[in-house]
Amino acid sequence: MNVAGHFSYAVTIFLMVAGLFIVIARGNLIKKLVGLGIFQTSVYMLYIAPGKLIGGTAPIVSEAFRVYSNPLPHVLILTAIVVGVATLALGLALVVRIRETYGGIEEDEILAADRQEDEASPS
Amino acid sequence: MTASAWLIASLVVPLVGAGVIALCGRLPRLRDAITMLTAVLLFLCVAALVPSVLAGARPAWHFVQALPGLPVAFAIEPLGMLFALVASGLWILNSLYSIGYMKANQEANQTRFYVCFALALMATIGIAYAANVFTLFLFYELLTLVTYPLVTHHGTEEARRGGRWYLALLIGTSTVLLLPALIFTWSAAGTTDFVAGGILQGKVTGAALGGLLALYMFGIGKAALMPFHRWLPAAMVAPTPVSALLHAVAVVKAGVFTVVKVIVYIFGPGYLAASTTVDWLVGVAGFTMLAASVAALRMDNLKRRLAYSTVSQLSYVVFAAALLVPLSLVGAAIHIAAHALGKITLFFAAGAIYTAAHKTEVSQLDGIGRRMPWTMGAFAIGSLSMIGLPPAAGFISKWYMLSGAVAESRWAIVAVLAASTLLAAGYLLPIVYRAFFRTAPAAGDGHGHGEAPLPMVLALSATAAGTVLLFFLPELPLRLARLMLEGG
Amino acid sequence: MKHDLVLRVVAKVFLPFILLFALYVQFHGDFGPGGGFQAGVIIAAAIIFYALIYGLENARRVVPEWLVERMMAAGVLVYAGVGVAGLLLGGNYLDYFVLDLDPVHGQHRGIFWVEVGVAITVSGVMLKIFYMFADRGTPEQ
Amino acid sequence: MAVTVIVLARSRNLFAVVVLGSLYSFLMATVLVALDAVDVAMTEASVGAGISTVLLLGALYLCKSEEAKPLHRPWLPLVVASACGLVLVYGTIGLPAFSDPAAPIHAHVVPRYLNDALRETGVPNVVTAVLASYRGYDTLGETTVVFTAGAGVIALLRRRRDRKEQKK
Amino acid sequence: MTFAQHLPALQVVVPLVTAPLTVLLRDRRAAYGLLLLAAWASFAIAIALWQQASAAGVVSYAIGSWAPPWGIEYRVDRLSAMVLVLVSGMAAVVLPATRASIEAELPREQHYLFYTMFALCLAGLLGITITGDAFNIFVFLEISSLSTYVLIAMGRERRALVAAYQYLIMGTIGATFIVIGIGLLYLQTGTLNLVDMGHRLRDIGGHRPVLAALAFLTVGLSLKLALFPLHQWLPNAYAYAPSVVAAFLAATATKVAVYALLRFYFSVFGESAVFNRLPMQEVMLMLALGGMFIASAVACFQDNLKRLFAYSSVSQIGYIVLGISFDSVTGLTASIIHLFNHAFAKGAIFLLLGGVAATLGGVTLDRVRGMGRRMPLTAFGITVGGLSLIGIPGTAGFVTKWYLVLAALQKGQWWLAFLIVLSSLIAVVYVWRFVEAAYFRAPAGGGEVREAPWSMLVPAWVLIGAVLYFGLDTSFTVGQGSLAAAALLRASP
Repeated sequence: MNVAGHFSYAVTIFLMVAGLFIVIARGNLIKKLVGLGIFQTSVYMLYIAPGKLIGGTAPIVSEAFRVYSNPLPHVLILTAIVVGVATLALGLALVVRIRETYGGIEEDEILAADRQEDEASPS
Repeated sequence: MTASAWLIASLVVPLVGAGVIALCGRLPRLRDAITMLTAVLLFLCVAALVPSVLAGARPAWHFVQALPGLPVAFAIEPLGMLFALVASGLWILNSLYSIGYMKANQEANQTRFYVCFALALMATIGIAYAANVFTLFLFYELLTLVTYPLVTHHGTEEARRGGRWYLALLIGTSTVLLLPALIFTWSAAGTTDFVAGGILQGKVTGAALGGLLALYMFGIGKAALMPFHRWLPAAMVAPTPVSALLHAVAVVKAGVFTVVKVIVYIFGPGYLAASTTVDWLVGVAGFTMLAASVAALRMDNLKRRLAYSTVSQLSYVVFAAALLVPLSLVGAAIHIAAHALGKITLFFAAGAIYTAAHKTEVSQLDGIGRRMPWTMGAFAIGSLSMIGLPPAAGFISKWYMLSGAVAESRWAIVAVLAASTLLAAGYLLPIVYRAFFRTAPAAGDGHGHGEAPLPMVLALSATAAGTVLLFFLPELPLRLARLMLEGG
Repeated sequence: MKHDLVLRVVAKVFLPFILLFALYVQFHGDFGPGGGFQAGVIIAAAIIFYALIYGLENARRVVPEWLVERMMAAGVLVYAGVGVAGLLLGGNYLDYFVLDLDPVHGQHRGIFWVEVGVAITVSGVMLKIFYMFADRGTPEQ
Repeated sequence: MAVTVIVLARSRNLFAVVVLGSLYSFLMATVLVALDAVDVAMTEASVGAGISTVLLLGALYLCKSEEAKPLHRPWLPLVVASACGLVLVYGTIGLPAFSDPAAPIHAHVVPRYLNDALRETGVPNVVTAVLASYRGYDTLGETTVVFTAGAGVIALLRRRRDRKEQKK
Repeated sequence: MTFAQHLPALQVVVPLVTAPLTVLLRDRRAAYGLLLLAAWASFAIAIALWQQASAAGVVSYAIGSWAPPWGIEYRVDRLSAMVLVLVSGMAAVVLPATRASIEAELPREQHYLFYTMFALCLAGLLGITITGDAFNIFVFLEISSLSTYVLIAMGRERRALVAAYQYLIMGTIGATFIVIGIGLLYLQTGTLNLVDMGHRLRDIGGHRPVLAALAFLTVGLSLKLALFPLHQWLPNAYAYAPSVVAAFLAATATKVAVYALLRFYFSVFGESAVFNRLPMQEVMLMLALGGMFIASAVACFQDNLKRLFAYSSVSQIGYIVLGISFDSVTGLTASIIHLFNHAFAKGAIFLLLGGVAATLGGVTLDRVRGMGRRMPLTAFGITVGGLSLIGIPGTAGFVTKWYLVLAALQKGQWWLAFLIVLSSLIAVVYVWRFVEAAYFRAPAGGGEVREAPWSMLVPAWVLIGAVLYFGLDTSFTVGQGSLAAAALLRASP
């Protein structure tokens, strides 16, 4: 197998790893969400890149062109993007509420706060 | 009414009774009356079935198809008839007794008590009538669950601990050992019906058969084979009527009853004897008999001593059944009835002593026989039955066991029986002796007390009388037992 | 920056064009890139832009909350409605062929309305979210 | 793009993170254009670089914009993430190479879209055709997702009038 | 075209359309009524579909009249029909209880939004179950997930927010994994239609990308169905969500994820690919056992009953996965039956716990002391549900246990059979912690305590009734379940 032919996959994988890493490793709730976004974006590449045909054009049919890139992934990814932003919005809303009730957006702080609550009032 | 109608009735009556009892919790007198009524009705329903069973009929009822090929169904065979008869009959006396007991001791949660009792009886009848191991298992677990509240009745820490032991051992054994055995039986034989001569011929062989037998024998924790006997002493935290009926009659008898049923109708004595060795079972049973008796000797608490005596007496049944010869099997069947009568008498007496004199330890009983002649008289008769001396029912069953062993000329077994007899005498007679021939401590805390309340005395006298009666006319149980062997 | 004259003027000039562009994206989506979703986003962006410059209150006056919330729901209903229409006209769900005597026109019509639905919902939701966050920002009293 | 991500992962100032995020989206959009995915690119630009950024900034405006130093060591996450990466590497090795016309995705299903979409739907932009018609149901779902998010945000962020009264 | 033919579409569209309508109405009573109507309607539809499916085997519906694989296909076979009945049925039963508890737990102006979210969640779950298109699964998965996050976040305590956030993160990761898996499959088959995919995969055989896709889908779905050790989100989510939400989710959400797993395994990859090319069987077996034992053990140490039963859910999911790992008709039957049995028991338990929380102000063990006397119906209901979790004969749980052990014995794995029954003993421990507290301890606080409101008791007892009924008469669950299992195995390449 040729390396060049799989360059797009390499990019995908790198983005994915990075995104996932940010999500898991970072304690900051907002940053987690950004990482999540990147993680999801990595999927776009996975879908779109293979759809490209060198010499092809955007899949808008006209007499001028013969070869088109694959439109189906585009459709799917449009949906995926929308889902992504929807998730982001919800997540941020949650973060805001958490920030209001806990006064912080660091995972550790929050867990600590909960633990204190437990110790303060057993059960 | 047809036979099967009576069958259904004897399952429904206690259920309905429980419901009604629950409803009139506010009116104690009515509630107690209904308990008695239910008990009597149940006994009538069961008794009504006897003639047809003696005539060789096998009333049956197919309730529901639980799993494909596994119906919840009932079919009465002689042994079950005997067991149901004993349990339901004794329930009447026991209700009489417990009414007196619960009143005299101002127990709490009496409604829950009577409801669970009725349900327990229903479960017992279900076990007695079960047409296949699956149904039997269903009611077996039900029995455990409904008796748990009775064991934990007082709700004290001690009671809860006792309850935990009770559950842990009974649910534990039945789930971990009995259930796999049941499922294996089903997957091997394609059925779990009780069939005369067994259903496993050729289906299960060799080591598998031995293993299966072990699963069953130890899985039936209610039979209290060592090492799974701890629940029985633990259950003694319950009020005495509970100990009396459940741990002398219903629950433990359900255990040994199941043992006998499984050996006779699932394995089939012939096949078992032919294909694998059951000596280990005889050994375990014999060991339990002796060890429990020794333990009983060392118990000062009266109820605990009786509990250990129960453990050892139960092993008589397993022991006899494991001999796999007709005579001993008859002995096993009879012993279910005999021990039931005797042991319930003993527990009634213990409860009466507790109620009247608030004494629980053997060492406190000096001279109590003079104050409570009826009670202790009954106690003496019960003891005779336990030991196996005439004129008490215990003699008959032991006679059959012995003659079975002799016929097989297995002297070791004769020896074991003899030894356990001596031990039984050892842990029971001293009590009688103390009661009658020792003088009460001068400054006895409980002086001035007389007999226990009338209902209790009536009940225990009745059971004592029954013990003697069974000795003089053991026809009915004998016929039933023989019918069982002729291939019910 | 509310009082920056330049910005205000620029905004005044620009807003119509942005909205126009949005409409273009919306309806030219059949022939070029674009469609309901992008259009919806652009519309929302325009309003947000307006809100940033003229302040939330004015924006609210132009596009009141209740309208926004209605839009969110309306869009989905329009979309789903097209599908139901397909049912009623004897096709399968979301069957556009039956929307017109000539199936191709039917398709065209169906797609058109569907895109409208998307645009409405998207712009509505985006605006609503923006309003919500902005709300939280202003201290309570 | 990779650089952006790395910097993003390292940086601790959330404002920078957000800006980088939108920059990243723009890069992504250009790449998408290069891959002929104009519609996607347009959306990514407007959403990733536009809306998301606005939202994030809005959220930042409400929260504090500095990230504390993570307490736990990030090795475990790194391992987990790389493990997934490796599985994907393993998986993608067997996949058809970039722009291979014989790949199944070009051979199956799609040809009908490309050849007949215009005739069947009268819409030259195949993406739109597939989006709104062939797979119109997905888009309905997508719209519903957006709607869900909107309603959800309302449910989460609407001011609780009655609660405030209770406080007073 | 008759009305009956459009049922597949209506199944999802009815609740889907309900959601925006509730927002338009903005009135909580109207919204509630509407939702109730929709739920019962979709329940009726599901039953009708089930009859169609069991008559015809498979009901296929081309949305937009675009024949699959070009368009999106709705596909109802025995299994999906059963799950549809389960999900819509649970919604129909749980909803009557929501009114009371929601008005107790939520600020007034949120009510109608709660119903909106509920409708969306229902629509999403139904959509996942009914669709025959891989990507469509993802879309509806997201609908249900997003609405679920919101529903959980609506819980009273502030921890609900954190729980929801954690679930959002893990859920989204899971969803993205699923998308990657689907993408890999798509890149090799060029189609998104599940059946088509299955056929083409058979030609390809199991080379690396297929296995990678398998791995990603498994992990993603395992996150969704809270398979040990990917279950961390579940306990908090169930514990802090509004009670009815917990009841509904516990009964449906994870079940639908299991369904999706079954669908991918047996209809797309084919069990040969799943169980022969990878040590899937061993892996799933180990994870299942881990869940059964560790989660149950953890449950034994919980003082908050909601958390306790949430952990028990994790272990019960272990049973389901265990059944799958047997890869035999009996095992699958056990899993499918348990989808139902566990749904009934857990749904009832969480509903009743909701009642407890409402009347006693908390669901910790020392709060429920002595409730057996003060709220007999509630306490007894929870007890029966618990017995079913243990698998006491006469309850539905026993049937599952029976089939699991049977499956183990058929494979000749005695040790496994014993492990199964042993794990059920752990269940005894944590259930009995409740029983002892409820019946054999003196009430902690004085004061007159009434039963839970009828609107919660009745639905819960309907479920308890189901638990008992299906414990004795299993002709529906076992009958249909074994048929569905056989169909799955037959269909799978």
